[in-house]
Order: sequence, then structure tokens, then C-alpha cells
Amino acid sequence: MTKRPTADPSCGLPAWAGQDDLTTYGENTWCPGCGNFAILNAAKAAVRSLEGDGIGRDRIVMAAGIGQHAKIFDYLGLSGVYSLHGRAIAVAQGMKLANPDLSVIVFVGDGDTMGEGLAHLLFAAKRNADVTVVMHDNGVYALTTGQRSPLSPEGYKGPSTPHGNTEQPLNPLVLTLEAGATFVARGYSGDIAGLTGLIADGVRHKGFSFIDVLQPCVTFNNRYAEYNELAKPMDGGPLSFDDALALARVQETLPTGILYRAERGSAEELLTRGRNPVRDSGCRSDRLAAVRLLLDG
Amino acid sequence: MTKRPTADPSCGLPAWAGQDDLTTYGENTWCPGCGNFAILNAAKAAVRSLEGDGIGRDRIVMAAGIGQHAKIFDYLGLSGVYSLHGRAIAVAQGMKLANPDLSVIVFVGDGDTMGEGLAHLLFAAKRNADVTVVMHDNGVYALTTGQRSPLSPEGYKGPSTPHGNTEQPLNPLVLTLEAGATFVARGYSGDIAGLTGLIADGVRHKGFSFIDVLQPCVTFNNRYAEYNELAKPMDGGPLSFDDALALARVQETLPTGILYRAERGSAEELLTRGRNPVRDSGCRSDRLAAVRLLLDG
Amino acid sequence: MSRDVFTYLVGGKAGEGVKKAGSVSANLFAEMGRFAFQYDDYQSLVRGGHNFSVVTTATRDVGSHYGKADLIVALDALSYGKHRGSLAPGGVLVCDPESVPGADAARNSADGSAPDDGPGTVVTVPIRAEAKKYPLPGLRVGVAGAATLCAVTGLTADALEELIRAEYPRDLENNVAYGRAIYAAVLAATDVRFPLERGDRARPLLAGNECIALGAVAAGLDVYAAYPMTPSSSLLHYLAKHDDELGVTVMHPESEIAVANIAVGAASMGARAMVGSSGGGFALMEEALSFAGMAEIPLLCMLSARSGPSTGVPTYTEQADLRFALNQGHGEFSRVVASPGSFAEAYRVTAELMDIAWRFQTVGIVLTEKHLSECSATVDIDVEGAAWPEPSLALTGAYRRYAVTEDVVSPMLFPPSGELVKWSSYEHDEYGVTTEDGETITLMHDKRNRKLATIEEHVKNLSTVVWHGDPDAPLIFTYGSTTMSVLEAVRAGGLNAAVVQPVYLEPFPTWELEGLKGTRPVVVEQSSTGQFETLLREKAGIEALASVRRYDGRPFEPLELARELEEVLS
Amino acid sequence: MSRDVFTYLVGGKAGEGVKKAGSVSANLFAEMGRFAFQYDDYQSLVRGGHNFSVVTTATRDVGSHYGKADLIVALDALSYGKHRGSLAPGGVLVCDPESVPGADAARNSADGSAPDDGPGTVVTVPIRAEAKKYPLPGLRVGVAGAATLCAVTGLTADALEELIRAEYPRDLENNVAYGRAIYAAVLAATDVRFPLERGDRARPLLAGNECIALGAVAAGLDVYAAYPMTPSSSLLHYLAKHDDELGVTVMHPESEIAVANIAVGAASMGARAMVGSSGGGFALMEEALSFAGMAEIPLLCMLSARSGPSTGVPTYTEQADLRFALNQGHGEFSRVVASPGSFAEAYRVTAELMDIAWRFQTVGIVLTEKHLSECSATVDIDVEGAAWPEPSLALTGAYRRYAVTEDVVSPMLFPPSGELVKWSSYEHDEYGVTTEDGETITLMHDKRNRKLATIEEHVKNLSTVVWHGDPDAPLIFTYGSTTMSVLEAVRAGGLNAAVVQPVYLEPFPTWELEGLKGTRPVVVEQSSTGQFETLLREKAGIEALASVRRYDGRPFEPLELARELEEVLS
Ligand SMILES: Cc1ncc(C[n+]2csc(CCOP(=O)(O)OP(=O)(O)O)c2C)c(N)n1
Ligand SMILES: Cc1ncc(C[n+]2csc(CCOP(=O)(O)OP(=O)(O)O)c2C)c(N)n1
Ligand code: SF4
Ligand code: SF4
Ligand SMILES: [Mg+2]
Ligand SMILES: [Mg+2]
Repeated sequence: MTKRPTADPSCGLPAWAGQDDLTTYGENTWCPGCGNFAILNAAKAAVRSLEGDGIGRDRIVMAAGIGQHAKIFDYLGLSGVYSLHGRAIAVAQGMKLANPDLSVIVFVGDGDTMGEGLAHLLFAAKRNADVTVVMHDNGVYALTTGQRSPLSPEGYKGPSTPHGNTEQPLNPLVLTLEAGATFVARGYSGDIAGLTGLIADGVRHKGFSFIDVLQPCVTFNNRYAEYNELAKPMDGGPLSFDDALALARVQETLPTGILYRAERGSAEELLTRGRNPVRDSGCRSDRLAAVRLLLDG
Repeated sequence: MTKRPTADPSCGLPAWAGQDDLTTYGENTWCPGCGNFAILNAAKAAVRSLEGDGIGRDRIVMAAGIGQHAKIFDYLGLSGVYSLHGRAIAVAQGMKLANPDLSVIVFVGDGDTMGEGLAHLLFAAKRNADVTVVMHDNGVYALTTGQRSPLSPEGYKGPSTPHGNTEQPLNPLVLTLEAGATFVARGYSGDIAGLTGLIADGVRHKGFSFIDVLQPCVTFNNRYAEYNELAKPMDGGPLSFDDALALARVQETLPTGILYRAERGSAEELLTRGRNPVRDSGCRSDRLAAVRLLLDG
Repeated sequence: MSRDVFTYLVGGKAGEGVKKAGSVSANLFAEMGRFAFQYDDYQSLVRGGHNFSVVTTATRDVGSHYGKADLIVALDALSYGKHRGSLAPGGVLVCDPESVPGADAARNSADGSAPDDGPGTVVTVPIRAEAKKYPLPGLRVGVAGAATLCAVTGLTADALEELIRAEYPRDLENNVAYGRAIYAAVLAATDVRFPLERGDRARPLLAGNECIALGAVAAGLDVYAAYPMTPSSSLLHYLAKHDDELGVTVMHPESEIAVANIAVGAASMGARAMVGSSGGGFALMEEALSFAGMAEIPLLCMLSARSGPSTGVPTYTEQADLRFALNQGHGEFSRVVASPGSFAEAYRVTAELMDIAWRFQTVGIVLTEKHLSECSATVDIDVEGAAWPEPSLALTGAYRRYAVTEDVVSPMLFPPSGELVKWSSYEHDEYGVTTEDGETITLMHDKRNRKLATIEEHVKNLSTVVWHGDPDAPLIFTYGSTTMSVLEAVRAGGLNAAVVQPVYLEPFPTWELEGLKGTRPVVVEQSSTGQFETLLREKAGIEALASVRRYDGRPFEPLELARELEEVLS
Repeated sequence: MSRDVFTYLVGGKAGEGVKKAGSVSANLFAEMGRFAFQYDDYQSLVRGGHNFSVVTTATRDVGSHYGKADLIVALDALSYGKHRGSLAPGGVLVCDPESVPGADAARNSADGSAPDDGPGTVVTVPIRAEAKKYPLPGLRVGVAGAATLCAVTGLTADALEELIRAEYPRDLENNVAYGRAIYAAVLAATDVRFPLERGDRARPLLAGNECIALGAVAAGLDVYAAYPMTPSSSLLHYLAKHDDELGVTVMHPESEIAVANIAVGAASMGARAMVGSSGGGFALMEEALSFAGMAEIPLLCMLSARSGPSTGVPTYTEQADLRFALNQGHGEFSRVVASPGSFAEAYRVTAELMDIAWRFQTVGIVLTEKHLSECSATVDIDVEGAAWPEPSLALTGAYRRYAVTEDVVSPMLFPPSGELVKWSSYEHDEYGVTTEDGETITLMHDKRNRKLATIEEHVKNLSTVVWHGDPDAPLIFTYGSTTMSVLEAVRAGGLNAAVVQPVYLEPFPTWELEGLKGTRPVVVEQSSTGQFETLLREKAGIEALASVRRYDGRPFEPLELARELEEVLS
């Protein structure tokens, strides 16, 4: 249950702050040991790193889906929108479109965005929307108590598939690459430093960034042991498209890092052709003049 | 405007029949020269070919989305469901699940199924739903007067993108392959015989079949000249996954035929574990006995 | 023969420029300072079939096309067959002898009536044979409409040429030659003339969706997102075409779900966002409406109904989405629904709802129908009369997005701002942080519910119910685009009736209707179950004396409606 | 001390087996032939936080848990703090000294009341210290609940062992040893005993969603499709778990949109299909509901409401989706909505709606709330009383899917059949072929609308409004799961009141309520805007004398509600 803020503003922290100036007072309800803690910490570190580059935290906003992953919205001291299950990437695109000066980080779940919201993910990649998607990939619908997600392996037993999952999993890295993402990375919650770098780089990248973060769910899908062994930083930087795709298919090891990066005009710059809808919004007399123009034209 | 049936049953045709026993009286409203006519003819020929194999037309049902493509529902003398824009593949999966003895052909548009309904397509591929998707790929939203579709090239000018499409197109063959489709083919409405074979083979294939049919829209996207040159039957049969993927990426030629075929348990057989929900539906006393069992258990 | 109301009908195949022929004539009338109303009847197909366009004009305001036409141009046999019966007494039908073999001059009797086929004169003119002298004959036949119209209404051949220059610039010289030939042929074929007086002043000719677009722009529209769906698509097309001039960013994404969530996201960062669709697409936006309601994100929507349910009859009209529009989304949140009864009102109401959406951080729905969305008319728009949103904005300070204030609404603030601004679909505390605490849940429900009364107070200052005509006359209730038909019927039939038209439907303006409790009006609507009638009974205690309904997808015809009304009113 | 109604509360962290501890006790009571009602209060999290389970039992039917508990087991400090105030006079609270340092025996005064903290006795028992003697102590503490309950209610240690064998078989021997130790410690710590009489006979203990599942199965459910969403998920889980036994195929696809369209597709081929969700997921199904309405495809839906709007408070209850449920989907089509007021009614109503959906080829919605979906109780289900669908099926012959018949509904036929069977979302003719013809559009609207009256006639034969108690007493109106709370309040408070509960909400059973027009009942509901009250006023002309509403996500507490009712009734 959430307590109202108690922080004393005189101590220098804002009224909503919890343990630090990037953490709210929102009571953390993740299970002890959950990989989500590391993602939260990496996100905070990434924000600080971006501030070092001159991207102030006021200009960094976030959107979240619905799921355990999304609770990060309540904890992280960034502005933004706690949206709907599966819709965070659509909402984030709207945020970016409204004010392209903002950097938008989208925290999504694997159920959230590979299931309910798959089309938004792939279309954001296709049009190269300039948002950074951090997918908390725990291979399960955790918040709703462990049903299989689109990334769960065949045979996975959850409450909706007590006889075992009959479907084969989707490959998120492959699909985002194929859909046109210009920044595709794999992170691991067990490597906060690496993840911090990925998130910051994703934000720095102009265009659609997708980071598949291996996130063990200690309660429903505890894969720490496996990930600790397989998820090691990859050698070298981004690969060619073909090599990235080949690496994305490998399941025997799970190298982390930026698999692929490319340059292409972003959705918003192509669509707005340089305008900033919020900043350049016309005043009343501009608007009425435009109306009159069309009426007379 | 549709006329009520006039066919005289004494001539041997059913009351609803139009020019032949696989065509209804529904008035055809496609533009003269439209590629959809050829798809209709290929579908009829495929049904006749399947009948030759002992798959009676009563067991072949269809679903259609909404768009110009979907008008085939009104013309083709098969039972089925004229569904919603983007939802035909979901509806078709329900039809197949209800009665796995049926063969289900799904006629969809490129806007319909690569836009509004993308997730259904990719999930049907993922779970290997045993339905055959015939995608009328005209690269445009024809019925709604020519807006760009997810397959339209960058720069395409339509009424919703008068300054030119700012997005790059999706590749339907690549995405269905990557999602797990076990039968992926390209057809061309200019080659009715080839298309007939693909549809019949798709139906024969146990598992998810996807046929991307190049279909010139003479009104909004007339690509006959280009297709007549580039869309030639490929040499040889299905390829390895990697080769199929490589071929699917090529844009300089558009070889038609079965790019890829593989065997894998189908969604319905894995889910129903051999039951046929409609045929094996329990009678009232069975059901009440089951209820009592659980109440007492 | 000069007539008070003159109606022109042109029919042909889809793809032959029928709609264009209609709008050319409507523009011509508008430039003559006359009023005009254009209705396009078209099928859900792209080539072939049967389309027609009807334009009615007068020197006074005209709210509908008429069923009987004074001049009919039938470009093909189907049009001849369908519309021969629609020729007004004394009218003239011009058709092509090739398309209509039987319809030759022999049919005409001396007094200009063709006894076999009903009233009026039928003449043939070589529309297609003449066109075949030039390339692309199929694309040219629309010019025949303009030529015929000019000939019959007594305009000069030079006036026709000017018109063609303005309206058919592609392959101009051939068009002019063709038009002059048809003009001469018509003059030779018939003596029937309808000289049209000039009216008071030229007015712009606009479609309903264009009025909605301009209303939104007048109220500061920044972002419009939509997925094509008849009859809402023309709003998307219009804004996309004029985005630079209007200062609007337009996006057509992958689905209506994306549309709604993109708009919500855009609004959360301060952009005045709007979405539009028809029933099926709107149904997909419901979850996002409830989201906007909970998060208190301003969102303006346009819902243009077509004949339903489901895919229905996409290019035809109906008013069957009323209860759907009023009850969208799960849970309890404020929303405002208004339905314009005229083109000018479409402009005004859209701007008002943008204002309301932003002022109260709520969902606004412009409910309209194909009939208003896609018809065009000469309009007198009160450009300056548009509302301008005055949202409550925070002066920086310790910001709480959902601060519980005396003013009911919590001030807004948009990044970058130096403050933490958290919008949430979860139940939340004042900072927007999720809560499961019972007291806070109650507090926040109450906070949101207080807006209902505040919105009602605000709406009371607006024109929520429009009275047309003598308030002491027998009452007719109607709403939305049907208002135009009813008003025209009353005018055409010279009926003694007052027309009462609720513009706002949520909050329902009971305060305006209190005096009418117990009255027994006639209720006119395009719904098969009488949703508006039910609403009147349930909200305002007004029981219908008689119901006049039409739900075959076609709008009411004013003279027929007048007869029906006369019957039930007497 | 023997009590009419005995309430047991156990509280701890999520993941400690709190809910299980509640259901173990409820099962124990059920096996004693008693009635039991279990309420689980949990947060939207998986580990930690604060969960509690309350079970109230009696030898007569009991429709709610109670707020004051006779026995409380507090597994952690939070539970102690939250529930210390909920101890009934004479009750006992058992807690762990480690978790609750201050709560030691010293707090107890001689008469068993702790003057500092309110009534009742607080005793400490080494729940955690004892558990630490075994592996996985955190998973074991739930057993302490069972041990305490047995000790305090005077059951023997052997009875406890039997219970543990049945309910905690994993690592059984350690559980037994642990349980016996706690049992002994409780006996030593307190003298308070609540001997519980045996009741008349053992009844099954079922959750509301289980009753709905069984009702659907009784009426022939073939295919269930759903996407997880609290509080509907347990219906999915239950059917998935028992699919073989029940003969049901269960599918969890990619989204609710897929769910609804898969179900429509399945029904079109003859499978009795059902879908379930909560508000947000249901909102996504709207387009498909309108589709089912147009295509006349039978579709049964379960909508279980939670605290809204939008994502809201997922694990808490509310009745705010009423108007949403009644008005789903664009356009005009028939639908039937009913809301069960008890567990047994959930079974009956679900089967009835399956029958109605198939008989009339329409949409049926079982509207319920988290409170019914997720509470459990001993139920007397009339298994044989379930309706069985009797759809109108075509004898082969020249088949027309949408034949306009005297019987109103067009017979169904499923492939393979030798006939052409075309279902369509477009407006269609009798064969299902698309039409844009005005006459056919009207005909088909009329055809579908005729079902409204036919459905109403059918529903009139069902138990649409349930009267509880003396009809001459003052009236209380309520519906849905709130009925259980109201009935318990009336019982607990000994109120002189009749409770009137409309089960069917669409068609609204005005015929049953005609005699009540003008009465001024009290209206009780869990909605902040009074949707049910509005419905009563608008549909039945019944104006509330007073409204009792709760919308903090928690169900009503019977004694508090009784007091509130007493106040407004007098
Ligand atoms: C439309 C809709 N459907 C279903 C839900 C219920 N729901 C909430 S979270 C969730 C799954 C979460 O899985 P994932 O996205 O993987 O997040 P995780 O909890 O694993 O972090 C679901 C199905 C919802 N809130 N909205
Ligand atoms: C939910 C919904 N949104 C939009 C529409 C409107 N609509 C009908 S067809 C169509 C596009 C059709 O494009 P495509 O699927 O490519 O078919 P085509 O006409 O090109 O064959 C659209 C957007 C609709 N019927 N339903
Ligand atoms: S359930 Fe899994 S994902 Fe959720 S908080 Fe616990 S460990 Fe993390
Ligand atoms: S518009 Fe295009 S797709 Fe539609 S019928 Fe005409 S040619 Fe075919
Ligand atoms: Mg997950
Ligand atoms: Mg297309």
C-alpha cells in the first residue's frame, strides 16, 4: 500500500522522493531477488549517464505497459504515462510525436508487447519511431500468476496451459530486426553496468531501439543459473544485419550487447517535417487565419 | 446491388448459384481487370482439384476479412464467415478448432492482415494453425480508396499520405517465415494455374500455410507490367529455411511457388489432443455427470 | 420555368466522376450566391455499379437534397432505369441513346411529358458517342453533366467554358470542345429551361467532415491520428492534405487501437489530439477511452456512424450508435457527447468539445453520421465563434498531477517542466502513484465524479438544445444530421411545427427540457429501435406521440418526410 | 463460547499460503456440514505485501465474511497491525512474537480483553521460530493457521493431522510435526475455545468462477477462449485444468481480440463457445460482439468487473461496468445480460444464457464482479436444473442462413452439410450475400429486431427478479454479488426488509416491477455514480429513497451495512 510522501523538502529531495532523487516513495512490491530491481537500477544509472551528456532528466520521459515490469513506473522518478497492457509503445509514439524534443523510454513486458501489443512493436520498428523499448523478458505473464507468454518454450506449464504450452516461442530479436528496428540489443538484469550502457545508448540512438532484457522471475521462471552461464557480453560492437540475425537465432549462448545499429530517418522527423507539434502549436489567431484561408480557398 | 437468386433449381444448379456451381449470384463489383478475378478463379479450380483428392467442398470452408479482396466471400460458393477487417485469421482458427475435420481457407488483404490483424497472422504461424491464408497483396487499401498499406513502398502517395509514405514496407514472407509458418509461398494472379496449385497445396499441407498473392489493383496500384516481368515460377520446390528467407528478401525478381515447407504438429491437434469439439460434444447427461464429478471431487 | 428549389441529379458508374459532377454544380450554385446541398449515394466499390449525386439549390437555406429532380443526367442505362421515376413534373432527363436504347425523342409527347414513364421530358444527347472522339472517353463524361446543366439553366457557352477551365483542367482543350458540343446538343434537344436567380452572396461549399476538421483546428488541433474507415476517412484525408496550412500533424498508423493510444500519448505531452473513426474502429478504441477517463487525459473523438451493426452497409447512413457513444468504456468516468445538426454546428460543436476535453481533462465525442460527414453544403460558418481551450495549467511548485483541488480539476503540466508528472491508468494517489488503499480509491472516484457536475454547469452555458420555429407549435424532436432533413421537410411542407434538437446528449440537457415533461412530441430519427426516443423518455420523461424512423441507409427525403409528419401531427 | 456465526481471519504476506489457509478452513467447515463463505483480500503483487483471507461459517446459509473475526492468525507484523482492531469481543488473536514484538502475553488481562488495543485476547505462539526447524520455513507457516484453528475450535490433534494429510501433502511429515507443535502451543497459550457444531450435510465449496464454469459446461460448453485478466483468470485456469473431465477445449491466444474472434469462428461451425474477461479486455471484444450480433452467431461472454475505470485496482471489486455491459458494440442488435446474485445462481444463469445465446443466435453476457468470481462458498447447486440449449436447426433443403421465418430465428446449419452456409458481418440478404439494397436493409433490421420481443417473451418464463423476504416489508433493491452482502446484512441485523434483486438486466424485467412504480426503495450497489439506481429509475420508474454505495474496492461488511440500512430504512 502506497504511503503519501513524507520526504522533507528541506533535505533537498523533492516531496515525492524515496530513497534517492530518482526513486519515488512508491512501495516496491517486487519479489526479493526479482530481476526487475536491476532494471530499475540500470534505468536510474542510465538517466544519470544521459544527464552527463546534457540530456536533462526533464527531457527524459517514460511509458509503461501493465505487468510486474510496469511497476517500474511507480518507482522511477521520471515523468510519463502508466498506460495499458500491450499499448505502451503506441502511447510512447504519441508522446514522442507530440514533442520530438523529448527522449522516451518504454518499459514493457514480454507478454505485454510480444502478445497483446505485438503489432505496435513491429510497426514502431518499421517506421523507426525514436523511442527506446526496454523489454523485461521473464518469459512469463508474472503479474497474472504465471501463464505462458509468447516467449515461453514449448511444454511450459502454467495455469492456462496445465498440459504444457503447445506453441513454439517467438524470437523478439529476430522479429524486431526483420521489422526494421535500427538498434537491437540484448541485456541481462544480472549485468547492471552493461544494461545501463545499453539503455543510455538506446536513448542516444536516433530511431527505434529495442533492448531485450533477460529478467529472471524468481517466482515463476527462475533462470538465473542458466543466464549467469549463457548471458555474457558479446565481443565487439554492432554486427552486420545478417550477423546480427544469425546471433539472434542462437540459443546455446545469449551474448549481451548491441547486436545491430543502423541509421535511418526517424518516424517523427519524417512525419512532422521539422515541426514540433507542442512547441510550434499555433495560437488562436493563427488557427482562425488558417481556417479562413481554407474557407476562402 | 445484389439480386435475389433466380437460378432455376431444375437445371441442376443450387438456388444460390450464378454462372456455375461454385459461384453465387452475388453481383461482382471488382473493377474490370482487377487481379482479384484470377484469385477467385484459382480458388474455384483449387476446390475442384481438392475434390479430386476426395476433400469434398462441403468440408472446405472459408473466412474473409474486409476489403476488396474479401468480396470473394460473396462470389465463391463455399460456406464460411465474412468476418471483420483484420480478424479473418482469428475467426478461421476458431472455425478449425471447433471442427478440425474442416479445411479452412482464409482470404485476407494486405491492409487487413499486415496492418489491423498482424498479430493474428504471426500467432497463427507461431502455433501452426492448420488454415490456409491467401493474401490478396495489392499493396494498398483499395476498398477505402487507396491509402497506403503496410506493404506500400516509401514515398507512396495516397489520401492519408499525400506527401508520400514515410515508412518502409514490411516483408510478409520474411515475417511469416520467422514467426514459424510451415508453408510459405508466393503466387501471382497473372498465373492462375500456378496459383491454383499453391492454394490446393496449402490446403493439403497440415499446418499453417501462407500464400502471398501478388494482385495488381488496376485502379490504385497497377503493377501488371512489373509483375509480368518479375513474377515467374521458381525453379524447383521448397527451399531450406535459410534459402527461403534469402529468396523472400529479393526484390529484383519475384519468383512464385512454395518457398518453404516443413512438418510440425498443428495448433489444433496439439490443443484438442485428438478430440473434435463439435463432433465429440457431450450430450446433456454426459455434461451433467461431469459437473457432478467436479462437485463431488 | 423558375423554381423555388431546383434539384439536379447525375448518375453513372463509380469511377466516371459522378461525385465530381455533383460538386461542380454545387460550386456553381454557390458562386451564384445561392444555397446548395449535395448528397452522394455510392456503393462500397471502386469501379462500375451505380453512383449518383443529387444537388438541390435555392436562394434560401436548404437542408437536404430532394427526391424529385428537375434535371437528371443519366450517364448509363442503370441510371436511366433507377432515376426515370425521380423526374419532377416539368423536369428534363438527359440521357445517352447508346446507354438507353429505348429512351429516344419519340417518347416525348408534345407537352413535355412522357405518359409511359411518368412526368417530365426525356431527351437523348450523344454523351458517349461524342466522348469517343477524344482519348479516355470514360473519364470525360462527367463534363457532359456540367454542359447540360449550363444549357438547361440558361448559362452561356462561355460561362460553361469558364466552369470547365476551373473544374476540369486535365486535358482542358478537349474538355472544352466536348462540353461545347454537348451544350449545343442539349439546347437543340429540349426547350425546357430553368433560369436560376443569383443569390445574396457566395458561400464556401464544405462537407461535414471538413467543418469538423476546421472546428478542431480553430480550437488548436495539433495531432490527428486515424485509420481509414468510411465515413470518417475524408476527415483524415482533408487534414492530411492541408496539414501544413493548418499546422496539424497527421498520422495513419497500423490500427484504431494504435490511433487511440497514440492520441492519448500525444495529449499527455500537451498536444491537442483528436481521433476519428466509424463504429467498428471506434469499438476498438474503447479501452483507450476508459484509460483517458482514468488518467484524466483530454481526448477528442469523432464518431461517424454508418448503417450497422458490425461492418453493416459502409457507405450508407444510420443513427444507431447513440447508446454506444454514450456508454463507451468500462468503469465510471466523465465524457461529453454532442451531435451537430448542421454544417455550421459541426464546426462550433467540435471546437466546444475540444475546449471541454481540455478544460475538464475528459473525453469528448463528436457523434455524427455519414449523412453529415459526407454531404456538402454552402455554409455560413462563424469562424470567430469557435471556442478556444482554456485548460487549467500548473504554475510550477510542488506538483501533484492528481491534486485534489477546490476547482475540481487538477492543473496540468507538461514535460519538460522540472516537476514529476505521472499520468496513470491504475487507480492512483495525488502524485499518480498506484494505490490499493480503500480511502484513496474512494477519494479519487469522488474527485473524478465531481467533474460531472462541473461539466454540466459549463455545458449549461452552451447552446445545448436548439429550438427551430414557433415554440407554441406542435413539437418534433430530432437530433444529429436528421435535423437537416426535418427542417427541410417542415419548410417544404409548410408544416406548423417546432423542431427541438438536443445538441448535447451527455450530459443530457434535462434542464432545457424540464418544461416539456409530459408533452407528446413526434420523434424523428434514423434508428430502427428508437434509441433517441428511448433516451428522451428515460432522461427527460418525454414520451413520443409518434415515431418516424428510417433505417434503410438512406436519409429522409424532405417531401416524403413532410407528408409523414403531416399525418402524425394532425 | 459457541457462536451463531464464527469468523476466522488469517493474514500474511503474498506467497505464504494465506489464501490456501483460508480455503483449508472453509473446506473443514464444509466437511462438518456447515456453511462457509471465504473472502480473499490480496494485492496486485506476487510476494510480500499484505494478503488476508476471511472465512465466516455458520450452520445456516451465510452470504458474506464478517469484519470482526473470532479467531485471527497474524503471520506477520503487518497483519497484526491491520487486524488487531478487527478482533471480535471474546475473540483470540494468535500471532508470532518475532513478527510482533510488542504483542506478548503481558497484553492480556485476566478477562481475556486487552484494554490497550480493544477487545479480545492476544496470544503469541512461536509460528516462525518453530517453522525454522524445518526446511523452507516460509512455505510452512500456513499450516500454523490450520493448527490454530483446530486447537481453538476444539478439534483433536488427530483431526488436525488428518487435515494436514489431505491439504498439505508436500513434505508431509514435517508439516505434521510442525502442525502438532503449533497446536500444542496454542492450547497452552489460550483457554478461549469456539466449539463448532456440525451442520446438516457436506456441501461442495466453490468459487463463483467455478460455478460459472460448471454452468457453462452443464449447458454444453465446447470451447472456452480467454486471455488472462483478473478477476476472470480463474475461470480460464479452472477450465484448462479440468478440460478433459469436462469435455471442453480451452485456448489462451494472443489477445482478447483474438479470443472473441476465435470464439465467433468456433460458434459459426457449431461449437458452443464462451469467452471471459474483465473490463479492459472486454472493451477489446466490442467489435466482435457487434459482429456476432449482425451475423447472428451465438456467443456467451463472462464479464467480471473490478475496480475501475481502466486498469483501476485489479484485485478489488466494483459494480461500475453495468452500463458498459448493457450497451456494448456499435449498431443495433439483440443481447441479453444477467448478473447472478449467488453462487448457485451463477451456475443457473450461465446455463440459461448459453441456452438463450443458442436459441436466439445472440450475445449473452454473464455480468459479475470480483466479489462473486473470486469468493468461495458452500453451495447447493441444482445440477439438473441447468438449461440445455435447444437451437433451431435446419432440416436440409434449400438452405438460407438468414431466412426470414415466422419463428423469427432462422434455423442454423453447420458444415459439412451439403448446403451453403454463409455468416456475414455485412448487411446481407437471406443467403448471407452482401446487400446495399434499401428494402433488404430494412427487412433485415426488422428481422433482427423481432428477436428482441421474442427474447423478452422467453425471458419472462425465467426467474428474472428474485424477491427475498416479506414482500410487504420496506424494499431494498440490489443486484449481482452485492445481493449476498445485502442478504447477510438483513439477516445479521434482523432487519425488516424485502430484498428485490433483478437478475436479468437486458431485457430489463419491467414486467416484474410494474407494481413497484412509484415505490421508494433503498438501492444498494458498489458503484460511485449509481448506475443501477439510474437504470431502475429510467427503466422501471422507481426512484430511490436512499442510496447506499461503496466503491473503495472492498465488499460491504454485513454488520456495517445493516447499520447503514437500518438508518435509511427508518
Ligand atoms: C487488456 C488487458 N488484458 C489483460 C490484462 C491483464 N494483465 C495484466 S499484466 C498481464 C500479463 C503481464 O505479463 P508481462 O507483460 O510479461 O509482464 P510481467 O508481469 O511478466 O512483467 C496481463 C495479462 C490487462 N491488464 N489488460
Ligand atoms: C476496424 C475497421 N477499421 C477500418 C475499416 C475500414 N476498412 C475496410 S477495408 C479497409 C482496407 C482494406 O485494405 P486491404 O485489406 O488491403 O484490402 P483491399 O481493399 O486492398 O483488397 C479498411 C481500412 C473496417 N472495416 N474496420
Ligand atoms: S513474480 Fe516474478 S517478475 Fe514478478 S516480482 Fe516476482 S520475481 Fe519479479
Ligand atoms: S480498386 Fe483495385 S483491388 Fe479493388 S476491385 Fe478495383 S482493381 Fe481490384
Ligand atoms: Mg513477463
Ligand atoms: Mg490491399
